[in-house]
Amino acid sequence: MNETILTPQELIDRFTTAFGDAVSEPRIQIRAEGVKKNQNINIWMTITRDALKPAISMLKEISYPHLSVISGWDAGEELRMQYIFSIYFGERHGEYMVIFTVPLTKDDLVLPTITDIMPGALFTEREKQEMFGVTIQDIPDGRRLFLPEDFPEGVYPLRKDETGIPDKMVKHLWELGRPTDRPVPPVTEKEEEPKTEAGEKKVKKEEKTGKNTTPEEKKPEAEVKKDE
Amino acid sequence: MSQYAALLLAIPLLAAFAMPLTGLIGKRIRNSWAIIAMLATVTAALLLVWEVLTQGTIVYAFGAFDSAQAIPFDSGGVPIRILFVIDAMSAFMILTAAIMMFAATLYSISSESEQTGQDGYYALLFLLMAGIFGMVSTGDLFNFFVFLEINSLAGAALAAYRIKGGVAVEGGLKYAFISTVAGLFFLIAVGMLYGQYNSLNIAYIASVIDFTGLSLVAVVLMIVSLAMKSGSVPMHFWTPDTYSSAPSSITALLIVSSMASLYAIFRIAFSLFGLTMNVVTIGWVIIILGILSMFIGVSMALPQKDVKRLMAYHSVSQIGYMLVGLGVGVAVLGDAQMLAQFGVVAMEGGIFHIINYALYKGLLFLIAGAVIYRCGTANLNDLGGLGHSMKWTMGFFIIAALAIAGIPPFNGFASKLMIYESVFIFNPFIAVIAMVVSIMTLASFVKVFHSMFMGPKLPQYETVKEVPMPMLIGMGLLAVLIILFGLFPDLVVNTLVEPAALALLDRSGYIASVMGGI
Amino acid sequence: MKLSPSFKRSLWVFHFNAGSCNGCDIEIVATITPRYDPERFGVRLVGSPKHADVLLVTGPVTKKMAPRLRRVYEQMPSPKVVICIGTCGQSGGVFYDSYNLDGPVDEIIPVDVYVPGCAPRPEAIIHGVVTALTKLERIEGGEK
Amino acid sequence: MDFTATLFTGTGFWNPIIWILAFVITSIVAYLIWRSGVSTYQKGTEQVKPYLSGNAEPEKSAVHIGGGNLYWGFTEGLKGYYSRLVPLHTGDLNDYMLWYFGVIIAVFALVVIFL
Repeated sequence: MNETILTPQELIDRFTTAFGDAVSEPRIQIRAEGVKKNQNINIWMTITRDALKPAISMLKEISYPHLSVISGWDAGEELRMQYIFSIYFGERHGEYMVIFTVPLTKDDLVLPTITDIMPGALFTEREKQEMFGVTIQDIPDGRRLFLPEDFPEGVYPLRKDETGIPDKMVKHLWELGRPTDRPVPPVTEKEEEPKTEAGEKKVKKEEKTGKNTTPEEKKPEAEVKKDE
Repeated sequence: MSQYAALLLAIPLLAAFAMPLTGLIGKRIRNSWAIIAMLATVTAALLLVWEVLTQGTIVYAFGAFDSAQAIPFDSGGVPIRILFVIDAMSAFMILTAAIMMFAATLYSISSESEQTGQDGYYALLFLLMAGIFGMVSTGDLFNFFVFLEINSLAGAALAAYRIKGGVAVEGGLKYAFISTVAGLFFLIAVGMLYGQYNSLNIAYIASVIDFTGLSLVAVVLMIVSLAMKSGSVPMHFWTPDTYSSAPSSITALLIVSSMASLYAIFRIAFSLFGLTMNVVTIGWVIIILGILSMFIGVSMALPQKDVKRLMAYHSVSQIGYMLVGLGVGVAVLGDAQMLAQFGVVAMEGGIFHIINYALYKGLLFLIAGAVIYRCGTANLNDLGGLGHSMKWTMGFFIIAALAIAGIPPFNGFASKLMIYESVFIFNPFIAVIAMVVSIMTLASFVKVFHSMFMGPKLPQYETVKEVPMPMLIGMGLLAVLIILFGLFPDLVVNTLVEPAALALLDRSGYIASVMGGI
Repeated sequence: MKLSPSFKRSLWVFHFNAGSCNGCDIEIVATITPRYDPERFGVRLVGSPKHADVLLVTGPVTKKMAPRLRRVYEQMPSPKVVICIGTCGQSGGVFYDSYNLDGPVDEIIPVDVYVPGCAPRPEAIIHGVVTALTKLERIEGGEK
Repeated sequence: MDFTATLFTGTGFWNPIIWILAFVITSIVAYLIWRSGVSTYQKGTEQVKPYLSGNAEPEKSAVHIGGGNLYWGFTEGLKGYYSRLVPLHTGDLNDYMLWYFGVIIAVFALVVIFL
């Protein structure tokens, strides 16, 4: 552990000098939580897709990073994939989080695989493939990770746009088997919107989330269900 | 005087050389000729055994005017001709060989039915049997060497009969090489004895022997070369190669021929030299060979992947049991009190084990042959799920595997128990090794049973059905005998094994039967 | 009606996690700690459904867990009782709008006792088990 | 020839008939005890199948283990012994002959020393 500890600014300067404009909007966030106010440092960088692998290998020279996850979110017209590494995790409270954000436009969602330099990344890459529809080039094992086998193709659960989860796929458990002759619950009256059949529109969705909290109170105590 | 002794050899030799002739006429006629000849030999053998057990030792001088006349009046007390001295021990071995011949010949009638070159096969088979019968009943050392040679050459040719891509040829070559070298050294020993006592007859030499340095060399050469021929450990390396590459019915007979050479060791140790040599040392030599055979044989058998190779290593370890049983008998020959206390029982255990071993080992090899006959492969990793289709073979395998491991109701247990208990008094360490080896034997046969018979019906053995009837009869006979010997061991021991053990011990009786010229 | 003697001091429980967030699982584990100590009544967690009389199901049954839950239920010897622990099993709870659920527990296997609560307290779970015990007596008594 | 003849084996005795009788009697008693047990599982249902934490049982021929390395643990344990013993089996005829002559000389030495 006798490697030279870089300050966050030096680290960023290294990357900016090495990759020039491929690395843009570097940002350092230092927070201190808890009673002792120990600092933890996050370094954010936006990187283009083809500068990703060289950046990771450079980071490996600085200090072998721990890839916690490849996360991502659907920012409307582009997907922003984030490679979250942590380095210097040897010392106490000395850990840096280094996050490379790779923006991908919706029309060519392709990422190079990093399993050749970091074999452990396979699982999280497979998950990105099935959840975001990002195709990872020459991924060694492209099977699904979490979704069931009969999950429809072309549907990517974490996407907010039309390829996301259609409402008909959502199964509201609390709707099933509710006794219909039950008196109105003693909760403060809200306009009871008509019981819509399956094909509700998107606008219904937000309003539905509000309504759903009521069913909990409906079953306050352990109710013994008579067997038919 | 009955002519059974001569018939015992004449019929197989006649059958062997007439086989190609009948082969010319037709395949079915040759098969029936083989069965008829085999039945004739077996009946001659059984009658001979019956006669020996009822009337005692039989001496048959070949070519004499009166076959019982062992010593011609003008030869000055030296038996000239070739003599057959068949005492209870030889009768016991003849019976074992007869049973195995019956089972193996019947088995090979159908197992070799589609193969080519059956004339040569049956001719060699009868030659092999003639060699074995000759070895166990001859009273003449040089004659013994002649039968040893017949036996070895016929066995080697048969071992190499199904070429199987050169593997069988290598096995046959090794068997031939080993046997001829053993035979030659045996001949040198016979030459020494002949030079010293100017006679070849066992009984005569036994009567005039005084143990000089030359006899010491002769004893060592004889015992070691015969031990190699029977496959005891330091010289057992040929056994797995030959037994695994020979056709299965032939391996069953090769086992009998290796037991004939085992018989020869004890004939030499007990009747030829007896107390004139240093029995304790020779006894311990045999015991050490036995212990090595037991342990190394079975520990080599456990990791094997080929079923016949595994069984071949087991035959090495079972030979070890007999060596230990009779080695203890030799070691305590001098001390009458110890002999009476456990020596005789150890020998009885060893001898009883010989016939038990022949039965269940022959059955195991025939079963392996049946599986190979049906599935084509002997590799344990490819076999599986045969229990579904080959019910009878599985039943026989269970009987044989339990018998070889020495599980109570079967015959293996009876003879091993006798060996354990008597050897325990002699030296507890040997008995403990014997028991451990028994457990390892059971372990390896559980492995064979699991991988051959248990498990689901594999697709590649979908069409496998039971083996044809003659093979089943051959195996069935051995299985029935195993069960019978297991259920009535005392009957067998009293009628067959006890007289054999006493005959071996009774050296002067052996000499008197020949020299006395009854 | 009395339980058959074999139940007297042994009601063996098998816990099945059908995709729960482990909140209920930790509560179940809390229930079998010495503080609540159901062991004195013979209630004991076992490793295989084949030894169990009571099946504790936690979590909304995800699509992949549904066939396994059905198979585990069938592998339990009768008489058997199913307790659905936590709101997720009844109404999906926090996972109410998930795309991957396969229906509340009682659509997949017949459930006898519901213990609601987004992580019910150990007392609620024990109360559920006691209710299950009375249910078992009725089953033993011959009413289905 | 009475059939219950016991075989005298060194110090003890062995009579298979009585052993089998005892075996049959004990197995009958064991069967009776087994039969009086409660067997509540129904035949054709899923209860017959093994519990593989809920997963279906893979079809049989996929799980059949060949016999070749059933005792790998045993041979692994005795590695020292097997690594010395197995190479001795060279399969080469000359080595067999060397072993043969070696044994002759050894037995000679033994017999001469302990004459």
